[in-house]
Amino acid sequence: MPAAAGAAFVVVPLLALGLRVDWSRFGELLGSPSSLAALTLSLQTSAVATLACLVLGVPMALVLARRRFPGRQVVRSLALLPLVLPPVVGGIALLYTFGRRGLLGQTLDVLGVPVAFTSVAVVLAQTFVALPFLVVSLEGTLRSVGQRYEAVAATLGAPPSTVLCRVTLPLVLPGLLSGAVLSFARALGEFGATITFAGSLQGVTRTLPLEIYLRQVDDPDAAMALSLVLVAVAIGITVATARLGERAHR
Amino acid sequence: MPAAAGAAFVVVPLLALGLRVDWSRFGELLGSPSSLAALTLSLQTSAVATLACLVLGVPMALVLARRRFPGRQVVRSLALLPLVLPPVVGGIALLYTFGRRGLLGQTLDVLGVPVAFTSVAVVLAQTFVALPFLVVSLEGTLRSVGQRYEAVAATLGAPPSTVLCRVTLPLVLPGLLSGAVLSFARALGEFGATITFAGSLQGVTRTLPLEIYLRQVDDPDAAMALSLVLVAVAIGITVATARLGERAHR
Amino acid sequence: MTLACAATLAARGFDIDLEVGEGERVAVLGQNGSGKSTLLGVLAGTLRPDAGRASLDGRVLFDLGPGRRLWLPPHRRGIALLAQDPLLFPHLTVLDNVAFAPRVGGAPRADARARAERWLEEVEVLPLAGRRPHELSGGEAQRVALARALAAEPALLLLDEPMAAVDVAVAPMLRRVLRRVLAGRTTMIVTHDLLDALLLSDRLVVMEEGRVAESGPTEETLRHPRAGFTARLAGLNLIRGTRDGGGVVGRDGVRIDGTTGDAPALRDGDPAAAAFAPAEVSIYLSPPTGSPRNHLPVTITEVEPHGELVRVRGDDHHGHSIAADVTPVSVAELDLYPGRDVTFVVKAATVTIYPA
Amino acid sequence: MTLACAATLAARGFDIDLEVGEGERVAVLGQNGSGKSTLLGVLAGTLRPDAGRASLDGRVLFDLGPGRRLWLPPHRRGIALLAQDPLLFPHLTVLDNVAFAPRVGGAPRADARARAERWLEEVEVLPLAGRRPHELSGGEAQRVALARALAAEPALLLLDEPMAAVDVAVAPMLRRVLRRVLAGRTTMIVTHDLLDALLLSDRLVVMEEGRVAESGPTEETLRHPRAGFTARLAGLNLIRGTRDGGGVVGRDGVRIDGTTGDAPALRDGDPAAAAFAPAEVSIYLSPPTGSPRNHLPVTITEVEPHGELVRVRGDDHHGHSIAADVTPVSVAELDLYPGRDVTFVVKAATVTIYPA
Amino acid sequence: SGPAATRAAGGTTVTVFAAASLKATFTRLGRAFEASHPGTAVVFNFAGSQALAEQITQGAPADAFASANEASMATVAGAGLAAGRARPFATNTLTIAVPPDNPAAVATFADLARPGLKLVVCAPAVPCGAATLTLEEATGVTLAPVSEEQAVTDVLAKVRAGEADAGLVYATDVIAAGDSVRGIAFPESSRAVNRNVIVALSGGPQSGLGQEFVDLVRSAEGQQVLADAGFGTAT
Ligand SMILES: Nc1ncnc2c1ncn2[C@@H]1O[C@H](COP(=O)(O)OP(=O)(O)OP(=O)(O)O)[C@@H](O)[C@H]1O
Ligand SMILES: Nc1ncnc2c1ncn2[C@@H]1O[C@H](COP(=O)(O)OP(=O)(O)OP(=O)(O)O)[C@@H](O)[C@H]1O
Ligand SMILES: [Mg+2]
Ligand SMILES: [Mg+2]
Repeated sequence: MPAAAGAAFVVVPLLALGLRVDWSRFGELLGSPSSLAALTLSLQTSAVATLACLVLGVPMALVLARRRFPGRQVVRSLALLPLVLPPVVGGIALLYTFGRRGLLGQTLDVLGVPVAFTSVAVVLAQTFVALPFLVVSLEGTLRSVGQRYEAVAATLGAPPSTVLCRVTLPLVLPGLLSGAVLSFARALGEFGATITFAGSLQGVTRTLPLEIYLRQVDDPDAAMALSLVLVAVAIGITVATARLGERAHR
Repeated sequence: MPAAAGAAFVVVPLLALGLRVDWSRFGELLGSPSSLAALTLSLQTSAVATLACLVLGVPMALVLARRRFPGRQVVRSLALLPLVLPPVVGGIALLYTFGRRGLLGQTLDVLGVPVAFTSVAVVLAQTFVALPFLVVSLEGTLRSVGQRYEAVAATLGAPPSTVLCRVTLPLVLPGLLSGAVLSFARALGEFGATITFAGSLQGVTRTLPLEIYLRQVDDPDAAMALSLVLVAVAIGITVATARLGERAHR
Repeated sequence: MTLACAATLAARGFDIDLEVGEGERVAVLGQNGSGKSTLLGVLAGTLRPDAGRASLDGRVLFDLGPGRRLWLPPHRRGIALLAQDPLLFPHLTVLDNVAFAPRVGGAPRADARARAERWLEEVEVLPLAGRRPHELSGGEAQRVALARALAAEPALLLLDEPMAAVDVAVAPMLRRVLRRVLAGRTTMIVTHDLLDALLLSDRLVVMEEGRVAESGPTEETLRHPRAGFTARLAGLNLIRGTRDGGGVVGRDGVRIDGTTGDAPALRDGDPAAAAFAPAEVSIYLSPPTGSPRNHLPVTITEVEPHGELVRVRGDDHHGHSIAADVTPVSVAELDLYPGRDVTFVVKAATVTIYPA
Repeated sequence: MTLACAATLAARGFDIDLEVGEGERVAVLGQNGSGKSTLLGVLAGTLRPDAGRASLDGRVLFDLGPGRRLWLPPHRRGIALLAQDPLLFPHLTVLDNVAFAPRVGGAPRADARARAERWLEEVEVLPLAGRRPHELSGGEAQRVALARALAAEPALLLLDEPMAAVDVAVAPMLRRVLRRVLAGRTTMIVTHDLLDALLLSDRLVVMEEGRVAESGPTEETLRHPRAGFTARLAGLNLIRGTRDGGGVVGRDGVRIDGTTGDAPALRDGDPAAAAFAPAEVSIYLSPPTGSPRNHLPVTITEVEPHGELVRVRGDDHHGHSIAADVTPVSVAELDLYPGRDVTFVVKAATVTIYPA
Repeated sequence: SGPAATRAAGGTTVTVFAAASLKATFTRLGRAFEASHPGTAVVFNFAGSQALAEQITQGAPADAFASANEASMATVAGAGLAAGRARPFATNTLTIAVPPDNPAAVATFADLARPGLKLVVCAPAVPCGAATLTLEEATGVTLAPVSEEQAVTDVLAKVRAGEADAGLVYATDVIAAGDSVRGIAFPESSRAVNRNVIVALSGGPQSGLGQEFVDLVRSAEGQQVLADAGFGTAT
């Protein structure tokens, strides 16, 4: 019962949204160059951001789950911070870091790697907000899987790197996949940090959520329709990944 | 190394933020009635929203992790949707549902339960965006803990409800706690859905992120300082919960 | 009967049909992978067969098949299962693990704990009551798991190799405990140990490749095994009667001396049985004078090769057929042939006497 | 020596000091919770002692103490551990589980699989190669885990109760496999079974409450156990010599016939030993004529109570002291006292002959 | 001591939905309104004009609506929720915002078209972007912004951080932002004037008080407060 109530709580608003969409205009809306550009950009940057989350987040989760060191709790909650930070503030923080006058931005600029107002900035913003999702869900799985199999592998002669690739990661694959999906979803929906840090230029930094927001001002119907596209993409990807995960494990 | 890089990626922007804050004005900013009202409201609504997430989300996670039924993948990805939906769109969806002219709003209104533009609306918006966090992280833990202990408890005569309370939930306590923390953090940082669905009325619906947003227009320094308050609250709560979780499990 | 079960589970090549009487204790023997754990899982309700029907004390446990979908959930079956893996609840102390079933059964906290302490005492791990499961050794965990299953006081108790991880010094104690607590309680115990089967069961079920290869009263079956697996292990000589001094006196007057070993104490007149392996039996043409207490005059009925040895069967004129395994050289030297009268000699030290 | 280990672990009351020679096979015996698994864990590197030092083949495994913090990680030790719990990797097939160590060792995929298949064949579970671990029975999983540990071909192999879950019919086969593969390989095997200790080890370590209570050559120790735990189990009669026909001829000419039972095939002239329990020995005042093949004239040296029975020790004039357990009635009837000449009679069927 | 407390005491409450850019001025006017109407509290809902319009059409209990542009007001009026005609009460003109040190040495509107200059503007869909577009057409200067932001605050944030060399925002925003940015007024700005409009809402619980608040905003007192903040007078 409460499970159904929970599901309804999520589904009914989506339904309400669907009911308001002018489906006859749907194709036209989707086909518009600005929508297509936004969708493509969103998919690309989210994919890259997810990859970045994996590269940065898997080691973080491993360290948090497997090592005991003083201040581990503080490090963990720091890793969670982008979750609480209002995205706009997150964007400002990124601006202060990677922006032209930011902590690292000056160095980057000197190196000839301008970040702001490029797609790289979008990826950075998305990675910043999506990283905690990967870290948290993977760390939880690592903890509950435990270290007994890793110990067995070590006594069979496997050095840590081999244990990681052949035992730990395959064992936590479901958690890794669901973490990646969460990150991807969060990156796909990212709005506040992107607009603050990366700006909004069609084809370069204007992702689908930004496009939706803009449209809402002048064409609310279009915004609703595009939201549903976002929803559909997200459903498609999560279902596909879940299938993959189920197949990988038994 | 990559773990450190990941941590740096999160921590450096926060540091950059901290460097820009005018710490001398910090106390005064925090002490202002509007800031205090926003902070109080944020803590209260986030706490209630977390509770709501537990009530709705725990059964959902249990059903998703333990029952096999056709379309389970679709239901699961539906449960994830609030993650991808740009919060503003989520707010609109909620407005279409619980607003006075929404799907359920009319019924609720007749019943004398106005929802929109009350603190209840804030809680609803926060619950909507935070629910997936609880569901996803708890479902993952449930899966990796497996059902063997539940089977043992059943053969010892424990009916399903007892198994749930005495075996399943204690076993997944770490996952439950981290899911609750994630939800609370997400609720605390929630902005887009709240401003759209609940509006921004001081003391009633203007949570800390909304206050930060408004301050940014006329007093950006204050906005930054308030962001750091949010960050501090979030760190405090996650650390406290993590301690609790460690103590509960050995 | 109390328990009747017929079930098939194609994925494991499992197909059995079984009946167990009121208060009967059944030992399940069989090779690795023969389906012993599967049988227990099906009965406990942790494993769902493709089809079949089972009932316990008149209550239907499951009834599955075309058009029938009855399935009593595990907690309503009154069947406790001690699995091969102890699976102690990691979040509870040893004491609370054992108190789990009494608590669930409605006993007040203090009561449940007291009962748990009693059971821990029984399996001699009471000092570990305050530990967490991850702080136990393998054998300790197994004993706690046994106490937990016993504390459930189920209508049917299923034990999957309860002694496997237990050390030799503890085994006799556990056997004694089990014998006491299982008395008159419908039980099914999976074991690889003949002595356990002999001491703890009334009936033997031998499984082979998912099927019941042999089933019958334990002694009978161990004496005259038909299934290949049992034959390889058993062929025991068994004599039933009543306890008398250092031995057992059969109903027909035959007397066998032996030791009680692990078995619980017996008083004179108690029903008892004596078991000894054919390898323990020496053959003499005329009764020798020596330490062996048991001299049985028999007429040889059968001389057959049995592995490296030769199995000689003799009839003791009381209706007992007794087997002796001796070397081929002995058969030749003593010129043993069916019809010849000889004396079977058995040392009392090699005869196990147990309550019947 | 090859392995030297001294370690303490206060949380488990563990404190040992141990040396093992090149190619020596050590059996570790002891009660539940006596620290056997802890010892293996410390050697394998899965458990970190509070202090101590160990070295294998000259390499230091760990050296912990005030100012010393050397710790070789498990994968650099060349020590494989088969734990009490099989812990097969759930994401790999049976074949890939066994191929794990060869793969890690750098063998090409096909090669590693071929080797894995050989080991699966050895433990007779090759048909299960394609299965996932959750599709195995308890005993099957244990055998696969054994194959996996063997496939690692480690410098030191640690086996924690490798036969506990294995059925009686399979045990002899596994024992044979282990005997062959462990030959000349430094090994430590935890067991609750005396026969395993006898067949699979050169040296015995008996643990009691976290300490080494007794340690010495297996036969010697089983014959003259000092630690209480060993004494309760052992006191075996052992005669060493070479294989000859159906028996063993001692260096001094004494001859004992027996059966090889589980042990690997032996050819005449191979070094061998014969073992038999005191309970199997009958005492005659004069040599009887019967099936028993072994007649040993001895002079009684000792008559002492031993539980329900009486242990009578005799000297066979070749320097062997042989024990016989008989009932008190026999002692009285035959009037056994130290100094009396008698004949000890042992059936060949009850004597185990094994390679020495 | 906030409005919520007053409401809890049982007095009347008038609810005003106003564009976020009006937060400072309307908050002051609200206090003045409460002073002249004892027992009445003014509650504000500040958000983007379009979001507010959406909320009102979805039945939000508002008594007055102040929009930063005429388009959002049209949504509300179209739904038949306005009590009377919406009246302009303030105007906004664009100004150039640069970081305090003005690194690109921007001085005129034409400077904004310099190649290499990092300019951020509002997207055409939002009012300040529409005004920018109007200016471009009127002056014939073609701008090549590196970003078309969704809101004035976003433009300001980038200028303040030095990320952008210049941005086009409303004069009021530059004043509100204090020392963190410098405003450079330019004469062409008068070619694109944005009107803020206000109306009382017919569906609100205190529609009458809403009208009184509208009147206050349009009174001399209200106009003075707005002028102090840099708004132009509506005609
Ligand atoms: N999930 C599973 N768990 C256990 N056995 C399985 C499973 N799936 C398939 N099997 C197969 O079913 C058969 C019966 O297994 P079962 O566990 O009942 O054997 P068992 O008699 O208990 O053996 P053991 O003495 O090794 O414990 C075996 O061949 C096993 O490989
Ligand atoms: N984490 C732990 N794992 C195992 N034993 C522990 C642990 N913590 C404490 N102990 C205690 O350490 C002692 C030694 O345990 P160990 O597992 O070495 O015994 P063992 O000789 O292997 O016993 P068994 O025959 O039951 O396997 C026991 O008293 C046990 O209760
Ligand atoms: Mg089994
Ligand atoms: Mg152990």
